[in-house]
Parts: sequence; structure tokens; C-alpha cells
Amino acid sequence: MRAAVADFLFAAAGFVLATVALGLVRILRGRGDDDRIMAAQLLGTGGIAAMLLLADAMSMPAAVDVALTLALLAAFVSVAFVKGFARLGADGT
Amino acid sequence: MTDRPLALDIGLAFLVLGVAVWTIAARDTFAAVVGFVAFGLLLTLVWARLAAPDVAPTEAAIGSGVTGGLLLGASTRLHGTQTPAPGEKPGAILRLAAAALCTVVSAGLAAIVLLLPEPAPTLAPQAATNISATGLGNPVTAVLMAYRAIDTLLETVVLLLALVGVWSLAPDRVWGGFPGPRHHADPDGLLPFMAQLLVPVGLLVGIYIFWVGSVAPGGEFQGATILAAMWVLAMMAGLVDAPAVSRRWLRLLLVAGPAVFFAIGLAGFAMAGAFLAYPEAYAKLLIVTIEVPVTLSIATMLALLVAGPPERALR
Amino acid sequence: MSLALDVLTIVAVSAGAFFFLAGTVGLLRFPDALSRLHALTKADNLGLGLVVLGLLFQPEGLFAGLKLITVWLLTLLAGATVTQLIARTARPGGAQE
Amino acid sequence: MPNSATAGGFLLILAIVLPVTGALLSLVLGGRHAERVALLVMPAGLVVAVAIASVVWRTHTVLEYSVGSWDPPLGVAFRADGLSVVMIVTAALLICGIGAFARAQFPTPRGQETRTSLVFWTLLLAVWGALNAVFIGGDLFKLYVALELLTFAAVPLVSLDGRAETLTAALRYLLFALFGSILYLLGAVLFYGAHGTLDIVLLSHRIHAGPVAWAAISLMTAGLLAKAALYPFHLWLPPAHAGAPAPASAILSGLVVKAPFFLVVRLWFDVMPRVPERAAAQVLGTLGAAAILFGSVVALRQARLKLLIAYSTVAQIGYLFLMFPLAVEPETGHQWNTAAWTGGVLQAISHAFAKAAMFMAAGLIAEALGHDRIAGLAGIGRALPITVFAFGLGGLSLMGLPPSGGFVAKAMLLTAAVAEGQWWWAVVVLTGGVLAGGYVFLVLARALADASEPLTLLSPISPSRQAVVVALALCAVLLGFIPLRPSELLHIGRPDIAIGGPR
Amino acid sequence: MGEATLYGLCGAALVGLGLFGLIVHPQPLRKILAFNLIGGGVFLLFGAIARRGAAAGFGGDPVPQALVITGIVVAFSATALAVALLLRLFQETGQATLHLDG
Repeated sequence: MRAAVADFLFAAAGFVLATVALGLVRILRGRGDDDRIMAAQLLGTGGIAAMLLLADAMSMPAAVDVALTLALLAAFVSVAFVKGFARLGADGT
Repeated sequence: MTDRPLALDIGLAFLVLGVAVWTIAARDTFAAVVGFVAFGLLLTLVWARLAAPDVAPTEAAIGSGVTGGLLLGASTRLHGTQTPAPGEKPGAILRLAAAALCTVVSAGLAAIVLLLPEPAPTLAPQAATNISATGLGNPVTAVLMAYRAIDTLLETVVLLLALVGVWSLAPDRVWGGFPGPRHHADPDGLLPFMAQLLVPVGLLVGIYIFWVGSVAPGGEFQGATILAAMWVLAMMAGLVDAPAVSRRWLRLLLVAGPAVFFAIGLAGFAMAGAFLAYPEAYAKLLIVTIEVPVTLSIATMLALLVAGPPERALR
Repeated sequence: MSLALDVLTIVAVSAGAFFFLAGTVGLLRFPDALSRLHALTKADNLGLGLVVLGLLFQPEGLFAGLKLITVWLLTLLAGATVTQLIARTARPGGAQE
Repeated sequence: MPNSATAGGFLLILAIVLPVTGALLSLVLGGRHAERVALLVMPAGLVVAVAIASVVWRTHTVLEYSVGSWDPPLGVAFRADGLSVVMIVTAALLICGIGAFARAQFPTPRGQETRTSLVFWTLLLAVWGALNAVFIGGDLFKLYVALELLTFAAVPLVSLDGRAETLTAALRYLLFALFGSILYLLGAVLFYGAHGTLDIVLLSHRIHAGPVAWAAISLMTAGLLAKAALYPFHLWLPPAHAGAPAPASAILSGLVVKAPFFLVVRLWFDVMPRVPERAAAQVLGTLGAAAILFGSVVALRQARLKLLIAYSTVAQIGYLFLMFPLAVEPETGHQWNTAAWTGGVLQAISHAFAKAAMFMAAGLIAEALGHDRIAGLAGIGRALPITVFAFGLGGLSLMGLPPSGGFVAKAMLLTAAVAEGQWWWAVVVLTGGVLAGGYVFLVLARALADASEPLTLLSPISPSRQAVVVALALCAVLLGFIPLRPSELLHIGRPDIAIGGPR
Repeated sequence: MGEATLYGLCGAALVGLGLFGLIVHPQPLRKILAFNLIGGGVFLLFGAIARRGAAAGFGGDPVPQALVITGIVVAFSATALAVALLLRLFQETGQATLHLDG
């Protein structure tokens, strides 16, 4: 049973990653910076979800700490986005 | 392992490559940096898949997070300067030659990956048999703090020198002053509010990640990066100002880690007969005694490396 | 007991994965930035929330569960910042390069 | 674990700990005390260097120390053989000389600390610690960290004055250096993957010729060449070395570029003594020859003194790499290989002293005149005779004229080339010498000419600074009195200098 | 093919890709990005080697894993110094290029 759940969780992690990867198309063909930021945000959340799923599937509890780190740094990077964006806007581009 | 993780691995590897191609190929530098942040995030997942739970948070925190923040800031500052001048653009021949060279390098490396000896040489058994002498439960921390402690010690000095190098770029009239622009807290803004929520949680998490490092994955670099990120966050939100680089307490904080490391290392001559050797009974205690100031120093160095050289004079 | 928990996990995680899919489709298909943003926020909050909920059914202890919830809350916070930023600056077509 | 904990091991640790803790201390105490800290550390470091040398000389064995009692492969070992000792002593002498010279340029400020007073003295000590770490490192990854330490200490020295040109030069230098270190690291990674160790001695026992070894050594060598500025990776060097303040130029040209060269020697002759192939060695030699010819010709065409000296460094680095085709030649036997190897190492040392002296002489001239245009040097020979004399002494070594270290080095390379039947390298050595003569005489002729109008010096140059320059130049000359045969000290820890042994 | 080999190959490709970017991009910031990609590739290769060395109950050889951590930190400090130099150059000249006088 445990193995079946693990398999399911691996598959779910793969599915989530594949989905958000589709969102990356938005980065690749992005029409503007906010689309890129949105796609990056979605990828971040998806990556954290995948990390949590892997933690359980691989029985690697430390991966939850990794997800925690990712979540914190994602918040940090999003602030850097905001600050940088404000500067871009101020430049009048 | 079943087939499913392998499918996941293949997908993940292609994603990593796709994002990397984007980072190189994107016309706009800001877009390339966004791609790089995504690259770091995906690498973090790869490290988990490679059974490297100590590397994964380091990649998440430093490789993607802090480096990403630094490069984002730089790319917005340099906005508008990123179109190469006509004379700078490499011609088609150079691009082709470069592509050929890089293909050869990659193909050669790939061949070597496939040629690596079987069974793979490893130091894991040696690391395992000696770990009891360190009192630690995490073999990676044992490598960083005991077997190859000299690397870690010199690495803190590397960081410190990089910081001296960054500081050396300050114009003379603002020497001793404050790094970066002064960010003001916007009273109605979301940023200060968010920072006030996030920073305490982040500090707790950072301390936890550091502390857990002696028995489980985690450790001083990962913990220190989180602490540094929270400090920079508070600076960006305008909650605190960056410290003036001439402050004596700041200099002491920066040097404390490597200094304690050196001191305990030299004491090893007397206590255990060698530089950076720990007597078995006190090994863990001594390692933690080194790790606490080292974590604080590294956090300070990382935060100030992101903050940049002094830009505002003391008065 | 354990079987029931596993089923709950599977249901919740599947629902979460579905929301991620919905968010991506929204991001790709919706015409204007504000509705794309809306789709994204849904995916973020609900998708990850359901995944976390699903994993909470796997017995890992109180502390582990607390960490999972913290991860979710932190992501909400980051998402809110980005949302607010884009909502403020969003205009048709986004910020052009 | 057992450990050969000796008093000698303590000295090896001190060689790194002393300068690095000095750098830490000056950072804490600030720019108002940084110079004093450096002045305290310098004699102590020199004593340590000499003590290491005397231990190695007395015992005639490699001084070895496992850090933390953890023996390789799990731990990291420091090793000092004859080659390390020679480099350590050279570095110590030069750092002390440069430090004494730099006191007037980066004086202790009276009031608040100044940027340059803090940065220069801190980085001077850091460079020293990093160099020693390179010279005694016995582990490929530890050497990577040491190389990065050296890069981060050296790059800010280039842009100390904060002008746009030097900032550009520093950035370009940094990018080249980072490119070099990442290739080096990649090679080390491949070695670990194939042999499970990064320790140089263990690796040399396990290694065998094959694709992995080939790829690893090619990547590492290419990376180190970029750091050593061997042609065609030389682009970054002239603006960086010419733009830095004179004492910094002396450190960079004299010492810093020798570290990657030192590591190439380690790789080729210690890590894989039986693997190097003649073809690869010929490639290195060809690049060296190209560097000699190109660097010298471009130096001849420079209008500014410091740029001329910097291009001359490009050329002189080329000589270092002539040692590879001559020392990796299996057929003509042991004796000439050893001569070529010794010649290469001697060239590294004598160039270090000569070039440091020349850069500092150029610095004094520029300080006195307010510029360093070669066309405007007339009369300086009369105003600063000692400085110009020192410049000329350094020039002797570059040209390879007796008596000078450069002469001995180049004579050894020359005889090895002739004896091994590789006469084309001999032609290059001689042509390079003639060209060097050209640019040195170009400068001297101008400097010794009479000025059309009386020369007014912007600032008086203290005799003590000139004395330091002459002393360093004399070191380069004194090396010329070394007998023309392989030195015993250099070959401690190198019983199998017969590189081209059975393969 | 195991995951170690797969990600090892991925690392090999990343090195080439980054090298290409380093050569063809004239803008220093893009060169810095490319340098970080090469770094990622080298570390990934080392991680794959570590994974192959799984033994003694460890999921991977801890020695290369620890060295990768050191490497990541060193790469960050290099990036920070390079970015600071570039920004200062921009401040001084209003340009961000290596070809000031060319």
C-alpha cells in the first residue's frame, strides 16, 4: 500500500511540474514582464508542491525543510521583484 | 525504483535544460534573470532527487534565492544598457565556432559520464566509520566541520574578501557610510506589513535549519542564508537601514566566525595534537561553538554582499 | 484506518493537482492580465493548500504538520505580494519591453 | 587516526594562518591600524617561510601535514616540497619588499580610516595567505578554494583608484579568472568521479592514461592558462596590471600570475607524471612561444611605461611554458629534462623579483613626473639615478643577460632545447631576448637622455623607497650566481623527475 | 539508466550551454548569468558522482555533497563581486560594457 501511495505521489509531483512547465511557455513567449513574473510565481508554487510531494514519496523528511526554505526565499525574491519593478516603472520604460 | 520516478526525472532534466536555454537565448536581460531564478528552483528539486538533502536547501537559498535577488536588482538597475553596441555583437562565424566548441565540450563530458567506473569510488564508508569521533549525526556536516574543516574555514575568508572587494568599490567621499539606497517604509504599503510578518518567521526557520544541521540535513550555510535574506528583506521594506561599514561592531561580527574557527583550530594543537582536530569527548561541543559565530558572520557577509558598496556618507 | 487516510491523501492531492492545471490553463488562455492574475491566485492558494492538506493525512507527527502549514502560509504571503504588485501596474498587454 | 604531527607541520599551518589572521585583524581594527598590522605580520611571515625552508633543506624530505589528523583521502593534507619552499620564500621576500615600498603610497591616515589604507593592507596580507595556500596545498579542491581566495584578493587591487578604465580592467580580469576556476573545478570533479580522491599523491598512484584523465587535465590546464594569462588568454592582463597602483602591479605581475603556473606544474609533473603526452606539451610550448613573440613586439610599440612592462609580463609568462615541451621529452633522457624543468622554475622566480622591481621603479618615475609616457622620460636618469638603475637591473633578467637569474633560467632552457634537438625553442628564446633588449633599451635610452629643459619633480622620492626597488632588482641579479645545474633544493620530493620514464 | 547518469548528462549539457553564453554574449551581466549556468552544470555533475557513490547507508557520497555546498557559496561571492563591479562601472560611465575604449 505504502508503495502504491508513493507511486501516486511521484506521479502527482510529475503532473504538477508538467503543468506549471506549461506555464513557462508564458515566460518564453511572454508579452510583458508581469506575465513573466506570474509564470515564475506559478512555477515557484508548483516547485514547492512538487518538493513536498517528493518528501513524502521518497521518505525524505528533510525535503520539507527544503520546501520551507524555498517558500521563504520565494517571498524574498518576490519582494526583489516588487522593488525592481518599481524601479523599472520609475524609469518610464 | 519504479518507472514513474524515472519519467519524472527525465521530465525534470528536460525542464532544467529548457530553462537554461531560455536564460542564454532570451533577448531581454530581465527575462533571462527570471529564467535563472526558475533554473535554481528546478535544480533544487534535482538535488532532492539526487538524494542530497543538504545541497538542496543551499541551492534553494543561495543558488536561486539570494543570487536571483541580486541579479534581479542588477538587471533592473542596468535596464536600458543591455542592448549590445553594433561592434560588440559576435558575428555568425564566431557564434558557429562557439556552438561547435561547446557541443564538443558537452559531448565529451557526456561520454565521460557514461564511462565513469563501476562500482563508483566513494568515501561514504570512510565518512561513516569516522563519524562517531565527531559526535555529529549528519555526514555532510562532518565533512564540512571536521574532515575538511580547512575548506570551510578558508571559504568564510573567501566570502569576507569578496565583501572587502565590494566595499573597495565605494567612492572615497562616502567611505565608511551606508550601503545601497535608503528604503523608506511606505506606511500604507504591503511591503512593510509583509516584512513584519515574514521576518520573524524567517528568523525562526533560519535558526531551526542551522540547528538541525548537526543531526539531520541543514547547517550553517543554509541557515545563514535564510537569516541574511530576512535581513535584506527588512532593509528593502524600509524597516531597518543597512549598517555603516565603518562600524566597529559590524567588523567584529564579520570577523567573529573565522576568528573563532582559527582560534579553536589552533587550540587543536594543544587539545588533540593537530590543527583543527577536536578531542573526541568535546568534538560536538567545539563544533557547535564554531558554528554559531560562523553562521552569524556568514549571514552578515551574505546580506552585505547583496546590499553592495557604501553609497551614502556617514553624515 | 491507514487505507482511509491514504485515500483521503490521494483525493486531496488530486484535487490540488487539478487546480494547478486550472491555473496554468487560465494563465495561458485568459485575455487580460487581471483575469490571468485571478487564475494564478486560485492555483497558488488552492492547489498548494490541497496538496498540503493531502499530505497532512499521512502520519508524520505534529511538528512536521506544522511545517507543512507554514510552507503554505509563506507561499500565500509571497503570492499576495506579487498579486498586489501586478494588480497595481497591470494594464492591457502588461509592461512592454 | 595517526598523524605525522611535527613542528614542521605547525610551520605549514602558520604560513597560512599568520597572514590570514593578520587580514582579519586589520579589518577589525580598521584602516588606521591596517598598516601597522601588516608591518608586524611581514617579518613574522618571513621567519616562518625561512623556517619551513630550513626544515625541508635539513631533512631533505617533503614536509607533510594532515589537517585535523584526518589523513587523505577523507581529510586534506598540506605538503611542502622543494618547489613549494622556493615559491614560499620568494613570496615572503617580495611581499615584505612591496610592503616596505607601499608605506609611502598607502600611509596610515591621521583622522578617519580611508578606503585605500584599509583595502590595500588587508588584501596584501590576504594575497600572501592565498599564495601560501596554493604553494602547500595537497588537495585539488582545497587548491580551488585557495585560487578563489587569491582571485578575490587580487581583483580589487586593480581598481583601487576607482577610474572607469581600471574598473573595466578589474571586471574583465574577474570574468577571466572565474572562467578559469570553473574549468579547473570541472577537471577536479572528473578526477574524483574516476578515482575517488582529490589528494595529489593518492591521485598520482591511481591515475592512468585514458579519456577521463585526458579530459580532466585538459580542462584544468585550460582554466589555469586563462588565469596565468598565457597567449591567447592574455587580453585581460595588460590593462589590469598597468592600471593598478605600482605596488599592486608588482604583486599581480610578480606573484599572482605565478600561482596558476605553479599549479600547471603540479598537475603535469606531480598529479600525472606518467600521462603527459609530447603533443600536448608541444602545444603548451607553442602558446608560450607565441606569447614571447607577440608580447615582446607589442611591448616595443607601447607609448606608456607601465603598459610596456605589462606586455613584457605577457612575454615572460611565455618562457615559463617553454619548460613543458623540453621537460616532457622521453627520448633524450633525464638530465636535460631536469635542466629544462629547473630553468622554468628559475624563470618564474627571477621574473617575480625583476618585474616587481620594474613596476615599482615605473611607479616612482610616474610619481615624480606625473605621467609615465616613455617619450617624456628624458632627464629622469639624472633625477632618479637609483630608480633607473634598478629598472635596468630588472631589464637584464628579462633579456637573459649575465649576471642575472633570467640568464641562468634562459640558458638552461636553451641548452635543454639544443641538447634535445628541439632547436626551434632555442630560436624563440634568443629572439625573445633580443626583443626584450629592444624595449628595455628604448626606455633606458630615453631616461638617460638629457632633458631639453630642466626637469622639475612633482614630488620628492625618498631614498628608502628607491633602496627597496634596488634590493628587489638585486635579488633577481643574485639568482644569476646560482650554478648552472639542477638545484638540490628544488628537487626535494621529486625523485622521479625523469618525466618521460617508462610509459 | 539511473537518475545519477541522467542528471550527469544534464550537467554536461549545462556546461556547454553556459560556455556558449559566456562566449557569445557581450554584456557582462549575461556573462555572469552564463557563468552561473556553467557552475550549476559542474555542481550537478559532482552531485551525480556523489549519487553513484551511495554506500554505507548514505544516499550519496557525503564528501562531494559537502564540496558542492562550498562551491555554491564561492560561486555566489564571485557573482556578488562581479555584479558590484559592473554596477560601479555603470555608475561611473553610464554604460555597462567591457569595451569602453574599443
